[in-house]
Amino acid sequence: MKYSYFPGCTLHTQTKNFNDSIKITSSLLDIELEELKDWQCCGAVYPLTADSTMGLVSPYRSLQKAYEEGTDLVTVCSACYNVLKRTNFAVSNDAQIRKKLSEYMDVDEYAGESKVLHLLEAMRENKGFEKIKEKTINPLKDLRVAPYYGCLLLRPSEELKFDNPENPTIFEEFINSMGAIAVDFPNRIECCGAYVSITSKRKVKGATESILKSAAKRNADIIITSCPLCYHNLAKEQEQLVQSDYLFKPIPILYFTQLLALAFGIEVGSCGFESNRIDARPILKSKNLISGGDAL
Amino acid sequence: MKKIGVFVCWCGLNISSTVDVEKASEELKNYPGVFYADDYKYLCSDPGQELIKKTIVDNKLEGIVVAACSPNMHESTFRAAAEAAGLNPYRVEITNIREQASWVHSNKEDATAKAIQLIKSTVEKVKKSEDLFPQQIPLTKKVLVIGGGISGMTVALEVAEAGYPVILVEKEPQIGGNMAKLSETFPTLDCASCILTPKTAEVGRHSNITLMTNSEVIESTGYFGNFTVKVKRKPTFVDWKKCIGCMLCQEKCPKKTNSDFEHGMGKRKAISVAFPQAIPYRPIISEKECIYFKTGKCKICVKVCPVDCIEFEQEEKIIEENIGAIVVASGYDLLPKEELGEYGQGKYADVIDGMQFERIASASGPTEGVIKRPSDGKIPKSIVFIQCAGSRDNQKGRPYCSKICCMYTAKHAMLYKHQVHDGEATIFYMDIRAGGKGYEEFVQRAIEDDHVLYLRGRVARVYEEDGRLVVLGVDTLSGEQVRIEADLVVLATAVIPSIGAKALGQTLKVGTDTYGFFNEAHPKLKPVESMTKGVFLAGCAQAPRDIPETVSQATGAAAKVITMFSKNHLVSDPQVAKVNEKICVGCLLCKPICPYKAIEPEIVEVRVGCRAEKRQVATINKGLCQGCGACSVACRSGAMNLSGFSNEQILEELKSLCL
Amino acid sequence: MSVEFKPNIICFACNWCSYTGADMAGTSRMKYPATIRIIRVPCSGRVNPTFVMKAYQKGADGVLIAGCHPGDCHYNSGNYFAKRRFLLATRFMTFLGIDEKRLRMEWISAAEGVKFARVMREFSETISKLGPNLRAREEA
Amino acid sequence: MPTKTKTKAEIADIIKRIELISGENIYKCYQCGKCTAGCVMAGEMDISPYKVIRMIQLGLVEKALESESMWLCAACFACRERCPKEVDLSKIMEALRVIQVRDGKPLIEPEEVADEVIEEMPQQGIVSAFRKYN
Repeated sequence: MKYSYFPGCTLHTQTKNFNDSIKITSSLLDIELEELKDWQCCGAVYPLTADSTMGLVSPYRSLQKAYEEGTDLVTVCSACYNVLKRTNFAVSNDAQIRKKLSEYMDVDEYAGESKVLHLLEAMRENKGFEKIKEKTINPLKDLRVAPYYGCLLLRPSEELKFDNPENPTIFEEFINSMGAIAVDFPNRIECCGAYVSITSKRKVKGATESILKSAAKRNADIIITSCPLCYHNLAKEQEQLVQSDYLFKPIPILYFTQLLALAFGIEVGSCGFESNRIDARPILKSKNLISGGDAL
Repeated sequence: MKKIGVFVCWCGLNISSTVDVEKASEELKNYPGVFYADDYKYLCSDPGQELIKKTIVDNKLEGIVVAACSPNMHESTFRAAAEAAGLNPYRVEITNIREQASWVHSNKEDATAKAIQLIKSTVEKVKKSEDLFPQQIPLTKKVLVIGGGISGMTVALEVAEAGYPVILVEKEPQIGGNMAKLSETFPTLDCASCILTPKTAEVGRHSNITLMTNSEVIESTGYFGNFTVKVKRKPTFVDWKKCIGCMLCQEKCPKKTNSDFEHGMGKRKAISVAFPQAIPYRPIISEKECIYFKTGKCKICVKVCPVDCIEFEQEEKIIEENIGAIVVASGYDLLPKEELGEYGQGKYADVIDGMQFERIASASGPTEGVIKRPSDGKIPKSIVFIQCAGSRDNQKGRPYCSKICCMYTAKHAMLYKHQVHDGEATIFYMDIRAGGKGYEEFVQRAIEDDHVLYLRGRVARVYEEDGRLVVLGVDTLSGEQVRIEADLVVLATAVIPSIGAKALGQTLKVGTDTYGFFNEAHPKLKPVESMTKGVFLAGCAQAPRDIPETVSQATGAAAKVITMFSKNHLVSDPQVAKVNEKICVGCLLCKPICPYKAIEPEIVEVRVGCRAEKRQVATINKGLCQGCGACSVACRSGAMNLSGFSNEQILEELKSLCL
Repeated sequence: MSVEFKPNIICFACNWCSYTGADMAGTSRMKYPATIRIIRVPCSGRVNPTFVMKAYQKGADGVLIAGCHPGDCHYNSGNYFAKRRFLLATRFMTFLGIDEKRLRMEWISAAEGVKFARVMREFSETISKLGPNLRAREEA
Repeated sequence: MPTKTKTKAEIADIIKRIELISGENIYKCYQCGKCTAGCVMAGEMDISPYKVIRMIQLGLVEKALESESMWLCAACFACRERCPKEVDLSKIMEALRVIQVRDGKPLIEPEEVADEVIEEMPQQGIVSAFRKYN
């Protein structure tokens, strides 16, 4: 299945390892991602103002392009997903906004005909989890993986329809299909504090800490996410946490496709582990999922 | 032209001070069709009425107009007087020259002119009037009560005591409904079965009550006073007539399964009776669980039965009954926990609903009244009660208040505290709605004497951590976020109409609201009648309510039935719709418009030229029609009309007023 | 100089709410112009748009349809039918060239005597301003 | 400059502005507190989320605007997801931020953010923050 692919700003810069692992793994699942030409930043947050539609111009442009390409649009970053899907919802349900945007941009009216999919949704649509099971040559046996959904994938559920907002399962399905153990921890759907950390690191401490501790309590080896900002907040917080709480053992945060690459038996050097904030390789090695000689 | 008499009333000075009544009667004397006209001081007085009667008889009048006060005041008075004088009462029309002329206008000239014009137009209306006769409708004096809970039983007992036969249909194998599952009742804390059991027993033995449990109403035809219903009697696989209720079968049955009656809190056998005081005290085999039905082997019940009453080959039966009135008392269910994602969506064993708590608090329940939590049977040290779980919640599609939860939650907390003195009972509430005799005092007792902690606010999430439930809530009075670790969480889930209520409504042709509660005919004045004549409502089928209110309403519904049955036949108002079959084209556009479902198609034979032809036309059920006239407007061919307010009458009135 | 224009207004009032509301205006001795004549109907749903057109044809200058408030209809749904038919009649009037202000619909409950009188005054004023209706009238 | 207490008309005007920008009817809120119960940032806020709405309902808009609650809202939509009255509090918080920003009172200026933060933060985070705060 062919899709247009919207990487978003971060995957093209800071988190190239995420982007690379997506590219390697998706092709193995018959998900052909072709990067949208001339895509531009989605704006990172969905504009919540009813009196201004300026913030929708950029995501509308990308959606419109994907439609011109005749494909659905796949994205991975939770923020991009939230913005693009909500914009798509708005333009398919609100003729006025649609008209305003297309007139302003002088393009054909686009009414949400293309679908916006998260990579996980694209997998689900293409029997991806069964395929993962088939193609896993390095099952992640005994690896306890805590899926961190965060907020932007799940809410508002009425518009995103990604999964059950209180009791989601898609990440668990993904984890189980690689042979790993999905760790059910209650804080997987809570917010990490997001952009608030730019001004007051101290104030998001409570939010991030409770997520980490909740995962630690359930003996998670690894936390996976699809959001670079969650990744950042969760990783950064641990630097403090190990100092204040000597019992706390750091939990590596990985992008979910990195683990998939590992399960697919892709050379460890190409999984991008070296650029993770907290090195996952020791724990992976302890579970015999990577060999000692590799890159360590 | 008809001989019409016109009577103009002075109403003392009320009319005469602003309307020149003498001028009016004088002018009407010369109006075409008017044979007699006069004015009188007080027409509604006895001499006034005598004058009218005498004038009708003396002058052989064929219609009269009384120009006086509002027809809402004395229309029936004057119509009765006319009837006494041998004139059909529907030949009498009132002109309202008091409320619509003398009292609202101050210029005598204008008021008089208007009054005269109004009287003239009424004369025109009377010219087009017809003799109308109330119709007698036969009546079957037998009532069908649907639902064997406290409301259905109350209706059944009241009507049966009045001497009329009752058929009580209940879908469960036993009567008692939800009340039979309750532990104790607020605000008195008397045990529910103690007050219910005498009632169920009485229903069981009353000679005027035919009990049909394990049965459902599947069809209803006919109308007001003359319904025919079909009742499906599901198989019990036990011959209840032969059975002596020794329950050896239940004792020996090897198959255990979850009990619906216990709401998952307890077990039952594949052949069982729901609870020890059940009426009828007869077992039923659950086809789904019975080993014999699954494998063809076992039959232990057959072996132990001393009277040989097990019948595996029993089949469902359809019974047809003629009845005169129906009372819907189909009760309620609770919103499934599975619809509450934030409270665990049903995946935590120790997050239970109010009814489940009733079972574990009930002395006859699975724990014999010892409050133990379902997951491990431990006595909870901390219980959190969450009110408005799904109620008052637009997002969950239930914006209404479930009404009973405030009180039963206070009761739950109290029962718990009486058992576990050092236990913590916390209630999250939004408002405490304790309007009822002794209710507020009851809640205060829970707070003051039993130290139940009331937190004002909702709960955002419930999840499990280290074998305990974590409740994330807020106390808006202090403004604090609250995190409580609890051993048991009790959700006061929304009261919803019993499953199948909507379908029952369709079967009975009775409307339900958005949520599936039955619609009453009028929110204030007809709270126990449905929009379908002859069908009455009682209890939670109509809206959430507690036991005392249910009993009151059920008694009211019973009174309605008894009033209806106190006559030998029913009389219908003749001012109803009528069809001119000659011009009706049978399109039935009128049918969906009728709020009373009084219009049905009928095949009639009509003469077209010299031959007879069969044709579909609309026909009015005069027992159901209430005379609103909406159909007459929808009719394209003008075949539909309304007696008493016919097209011709209104048009004549109109023409006369437009001059 | 022509004589002062006295409009001729027909009001269809439902028996259960608006007619009783008119009674209420009466018992409270509220004043309104004598230009209004009420026709009692069981329900506003009984009012056939033909009646309305007939009124203009026969010389009425304005027509008012008064019924129970939404949700209060004695017959449950009659006032909703009335509302739809009213909208239809309005469109038809535009087609005929009759000013649509000559037809008005109001929800007046049995308790709203004050409202009844006010509506009568307002409507009478509206029609007085509009002058006599000459469109669709049968005879000049 | 000393702040003057606002007149009734000015307050009504701000409420109208909040409703216009957010597109939400603030009077729908019946103060159940479910938003706050599940808010991960509420503990840090000087005025709890449900109280922010209450302040607006009561016309204490100045207090609501002075509070730092809106700047701490991370727009995670948990409140909106669970609100029984379907009030989107995230939009009301946004309206308060937008009013401040449009009135020339942004929370941060680009030059105020430490280089180290800019270095570490993913681009997405920086863009988000500036969309919300400036």
